[in-house]
Parts: sequence; structure tokens; C-alpha cells
Amino acid sequence: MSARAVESWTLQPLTDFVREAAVRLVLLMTPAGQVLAQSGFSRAVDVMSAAALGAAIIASTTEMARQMKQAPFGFLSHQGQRHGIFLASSVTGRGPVVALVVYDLDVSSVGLVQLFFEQLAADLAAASPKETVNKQVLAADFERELSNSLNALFGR
Amino acid sequence: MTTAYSQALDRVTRVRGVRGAMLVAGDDGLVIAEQLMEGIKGPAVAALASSLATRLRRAMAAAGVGNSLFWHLQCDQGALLVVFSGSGVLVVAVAEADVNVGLVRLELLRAAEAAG
Amino acid sequence: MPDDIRALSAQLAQDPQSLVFLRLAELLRQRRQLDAAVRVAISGLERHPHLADAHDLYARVLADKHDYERAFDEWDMALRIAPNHTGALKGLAFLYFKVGDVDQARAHLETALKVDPDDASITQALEMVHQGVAPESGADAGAAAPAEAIASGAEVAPLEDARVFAGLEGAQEGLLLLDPAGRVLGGALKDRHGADVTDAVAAYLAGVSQEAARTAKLLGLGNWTGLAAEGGEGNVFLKQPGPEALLLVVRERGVPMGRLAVIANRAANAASRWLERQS
Amino acid sequence: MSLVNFTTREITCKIVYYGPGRSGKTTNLHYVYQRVPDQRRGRMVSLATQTDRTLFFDFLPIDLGQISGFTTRFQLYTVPGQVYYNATRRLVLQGADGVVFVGDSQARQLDENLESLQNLQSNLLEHGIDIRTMPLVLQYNKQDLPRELVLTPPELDDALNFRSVPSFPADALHGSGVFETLKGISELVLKRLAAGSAV
Repeated sequence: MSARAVESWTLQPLTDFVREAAVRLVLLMTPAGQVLAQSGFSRAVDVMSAAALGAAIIASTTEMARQMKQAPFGFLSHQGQRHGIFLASSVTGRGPVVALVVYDLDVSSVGLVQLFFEQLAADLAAASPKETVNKQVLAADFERELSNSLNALFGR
Repeated sequence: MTTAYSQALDRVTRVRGVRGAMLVAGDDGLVIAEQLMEGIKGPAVAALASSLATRLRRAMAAAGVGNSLFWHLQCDQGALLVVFSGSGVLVVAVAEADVNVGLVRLELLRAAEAAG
Repeated sequence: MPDDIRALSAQLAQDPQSLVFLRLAELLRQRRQLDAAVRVAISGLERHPHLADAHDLYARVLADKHDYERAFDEWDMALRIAPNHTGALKGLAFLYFKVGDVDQARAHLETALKVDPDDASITQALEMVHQGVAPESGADAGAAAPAEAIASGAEVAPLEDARVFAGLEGAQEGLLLLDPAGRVLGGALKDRHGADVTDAVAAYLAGVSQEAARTAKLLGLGNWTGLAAEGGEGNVFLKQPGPEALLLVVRERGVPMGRLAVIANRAANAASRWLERQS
Repeated sequence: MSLVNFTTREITCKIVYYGPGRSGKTTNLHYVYQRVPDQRRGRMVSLATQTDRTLFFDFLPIDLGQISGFTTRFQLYTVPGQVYYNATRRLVLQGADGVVFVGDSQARQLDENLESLQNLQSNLLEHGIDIRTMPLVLQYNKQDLPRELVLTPPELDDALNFRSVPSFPADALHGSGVFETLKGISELVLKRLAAGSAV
């Protein structure tokens, strides 16, 4: 299964989770919808749409819980004809991480996904680097390159 | 409803050597009702029992022996015993390895009937 | 799409590195879905280019498509990887026989017979080569030409039940021995209507044993030692006679579970003795 | 919170188009979507009502290519402008790296522009962010309308642009000013990253 991580510490927990829970797609992201890692997606951009939508669902249900003066929901599950979607968030040393999971109903189940999500959450918490990364500075000529890139993007 | 469930599970847990009994939604592997001794992880039992049940059901269908009604996973430090109720609910018992299987099976079947 | 093919496809999609493609491609080949079989075989070969079985399988599919030149190359490659691969030896014998080179056909079959003197299909094929005719039966359905009959010998069950489960009650049916990847080591299964369901059941059983092992481990129950199940039409018992094998016993519903356990234990003992002799 | 990874050399930034209802935020995204080559953009996702009003947000990921050796991606979001959608606006605003405020240039819309700007300020505050530290540009949209209906850019600057951030006149429907606006916010966001203050 093709897994890819922007934040490399998420990769091993993610790969283990995909294997154990026998799921089709996983997306790890920040609550703002920034992708940290994914498994099973074929096109990078679709990953971003999925992240935006997944983060939006989490954001809106968290807000709903807040308005009801309740603790945030543990997880969200949606069951279709053949696939299930599972959404949950966990806390890591690098802040909260939201997981969006898609699984085949004849291969896995929400119970199985939930069970191994707990492991994933623990693995992510253990694997996350605690210290903040050193701030590095982008190259000085990046403004020129940015300008060129934007011009190229709009065909000017 | 809940009382009916817990009464059904009561009879299972009363069998000597049974450490917990539960009703599990077969399709999604989630707990419906449970009566467990300390240290037994209900959600894990539910998820794994339902997953094993699904796989076993397919193998048995392929072998042409029909729908599975009862199964018993024997392990060296315990056992998992499962009965299928008609409505897709699994009645699950976690037990010691030397439990009286016949008795547990009987109580699981009764519980399945009660659970509908 | 029939369920067993679907199940194998799903298993392969789950774990593209697994060897389940061998079973899937073979099943597709038997169902005459040759183009699909080619695709599965090739994608398997891309991942396992040094697996003689994969070349042998691809060659059989190619032979079914009457692409004999490439089939020859594939069987040849299988032999380079595993010089004693009886499937490839039989395959090449078939191709030689087909082009009228009886000497080469015989030579390959004789090599195969040295590797596996007990393989009846080889003896049978040798007889055919001598006589230049084929008997009616073959593993493939339909009337087989002499040459095809030789090749079809390549897919006769790899072991004969009697050898693994000799002397056991009902050894002729209802006993199945598998390796961890779900490949049949011995035995065969038929359903109530007499259809051979060995492959389909084998494909599912690997998943059952993996899940049984995981369940036992994660629930702190130690190692699993057996799985007994009652079905509406029959009872089954699953055991692990060794770390590398899985045994299934199927009996009709009238056979009590306790008796089934006894049969399963005996069969497991026979199987583990046999497995020891193999290693 | 932008995501900058120095190991894989990737930058992802979230830019939110903010502004009153019907000011043309979605139109901006549609224009960008049409003009950016296929391989540089993802699917545009719109969570809209039946009358095409944005209900939750519109979303468009675009790929800026390599900038200083970094694969740079922007995620463009719009928020619903209608006053009653404030909860959703606040959610979408979460984690934004930059904001484009799309104002409606029509004179009669001035109050709504002001109200929306104040709303932006208070929603940012709810996320613990001072609007003065957030990369922000203003766009004065619908400048193509008859002159008697709209305010000029200098007039709008006087009325709305208290912080003297970059501002751009635009006609998003036909595309004028859309690119300049995006370029303007991109520069601010990435400059801030380059300074190392926002990582």
C-alpha cells in the first residue's frame, strides 16, 4: 500500500494501522485541513479536497459539541453501501491530528477500525517529536521565483 | 429491552469459567451490551470476534456447510465462544480454556433467542 | 464476478506483495478469463520476478492463449530459477511434444519423474508420449488434445490425499492441508453437490487463521489451538498442525463436535508427521 | 498554521477569501480554477446551497510548483458571506495563513463591507489572532459596474483600509484583478514564512 508522509514520524504508525485495520484510505491532517500523511490515495490534489472536507466535518461537529456544552465527539462513523468512513482526532506532541479513514465493509468494520485507531493514536503520540523544529529561513531569491511561478501559473 | 439483554447475558456469565459475555453487532463489530470481568476489553473482543466471524462465515459458505451457527476458538490460555442470532447479532463469551463448552453453547443459544 | 475471485482480488488489493496472485490467476485461467489471468500474472511477476511458480503460472496462461513461443520462454525461465520445477518440466515437455519433438518431451518428463517419482500425472504423460495419444480425462474440462492433456497434468493437486492422510477415516474427502499463504498442500474438498470447492475454501481459510491468531494474541488468550464451528449443513474444525500449515476437517452435521475434534487431532498428527518428513 | 517541511521540502498554505455575501469570493476561485492548467490544480469543492450561495466553503488547491526548491501548494478557501453563517466562517478561518478580503465596491454595500471586516477581526480574535499580524490584502470587486454605483479604489481605501495593506481593484467575473490579488497575498504569506516567524 502506498503511504506517503509530509511529517515522516507519522509514517510508521500509519503503515501499521493500514495493515492491522485492513483499511483502504487514510488521511492524517491538522484540524485546519493540512495534510500530514496519507495512504492509498492516487492523486495528491484529491487528498487535499478530502482533507478540507474531513477537517470541516470535525470542525463542525466539534463546534456542535461546544454549543451543546459537551466534550468533543470521540469519533464519527458513516456507513454507506460498500464503504465506511471513520473520522476521529487524537493528540500528539505536535498538536492535534485528525484521521480520516475509508474502509471496505466486507473487509473491515467500524469496530475494527476504532480498535486499531486507539493504537494509532497511541503510536502517533509516542512517535511525535516533542521539541519544536528549528526555524529555518527560506532562500533569499524566493520572491523572484514566487513571482515567476505565479506568472507561469496564470499564463502571463 | 436493556433488562432483557442483561438477563440473557447473566445466564451466560453464571457458567463457571466464563469471564464475560456480550452482544455484538455482527456487521460493525460494536458492543451492544456487555457483562465483563475486570481486565476484559469489550470493544476489542467485539471488533475481533465480529471480524473472525465474518471470515469464518465466508469460508464455511464456500465449503458448502451453510451458515455458521456456533463457533469456538480454543486457545491455550482461554477461549472465545460465539453464537449467531438470526438478526445479525453475535452473542459472545470469553472463557477459561477448560470451560464446559456444551453448557456455554446452550446458554449462548438461549441468550441469542432472548436478544432476537 | 464469482465470490472466490472477488475474495482473492480483495486479498491481493489489500496486500499486493502477497503470493495470492498465483491462486487468483490460476482461478481466472480455469474460468477461461485469460486476459485477466495475464494481467494478474504479470503484475505478480513484476513483484516476484524470481519466483519459479509465477513464471510457470504465466506460461500456462500463455499456453492456453496458444502463445506457445512466450510460454516456452516462461517455462524456460522457471527452470533457470528452479531446475527441478516439475510444472515447468511438464510444460516444456508439452511444447516439445506439440511440435513433434518426442525425444525432448520424453527427456523433460523423465527429469520431472526423477524429481517427483510419485507424481502420477508424469507417469501418465510419459505413457502418452510413448503412445502418442491421450486419455479422456484431464484436469481441464472438455476434450483435451494429447498435448494439452500433458500440460494439464501440471495442475493436478500437488499432493495426493492418501499420502498425507493415509489410513485416516474419510481421508478421501473433507480434509484439507494448506500452507500459510493458502496454497493447498494436500487433500480436497467437495460441496454437497459434488463440486470441487478446494480453491475457494483455501483462499478464505488463510484469512481465518490469521484473524484467529490475531484475536488470540490481542485478547491475551495465548496461542490458538483449534477452531470448531457448526454450520447449518455441516461442521468444520480448523487446526494448525505446524507453524507452516493449516488443517481443515469438514464433516456432515451428524458427526458430533467432540468426534470431529478427535478426527481433527488424528489428521493433525498425520499431517505434522508428513510435514516433518518434507523438511 | 502553514505546513513547512524542510526534510521533504514542501510548503502548504491556507488562504481564506473573506467578505460580505455576494461580494464575489467564489467568483474569484472559479476564475482561478479556469485559468490554472489542469496539472496545477485539484478539484474545486463547493459546499453550496441550491441557489449557489456558499453554505460552508469552497475549496481549491493549487500547485505553485518549485519555489526556492520547495514544492509549494496553496489551499484557497472561501467563507459564506451571509451574516448568519458566522459559526462556519469562524471554522473555516481556523489555521489560515493569509486572508483576502473581497469587498463589494457598490456604494450601497459599504456598511456590509465594514461589518464583515469587523467580523473578520473578531473571529480572528476568537482564534487568538490579532488581525494586525495576519497577512491580509483587500480586493475591491465589481469595479466594472457603472461608475455612479461604485466607489473608487481611493474612496474604498479611505473607508476600509485602515492598516494600509495592499489593495486591488477587480472585476472577478471577467478576471481582472483576480491574479494580482492572489499574487499579492501569496507574497505576503510567503514573505512571512521566509522571515521564519510563522513556522
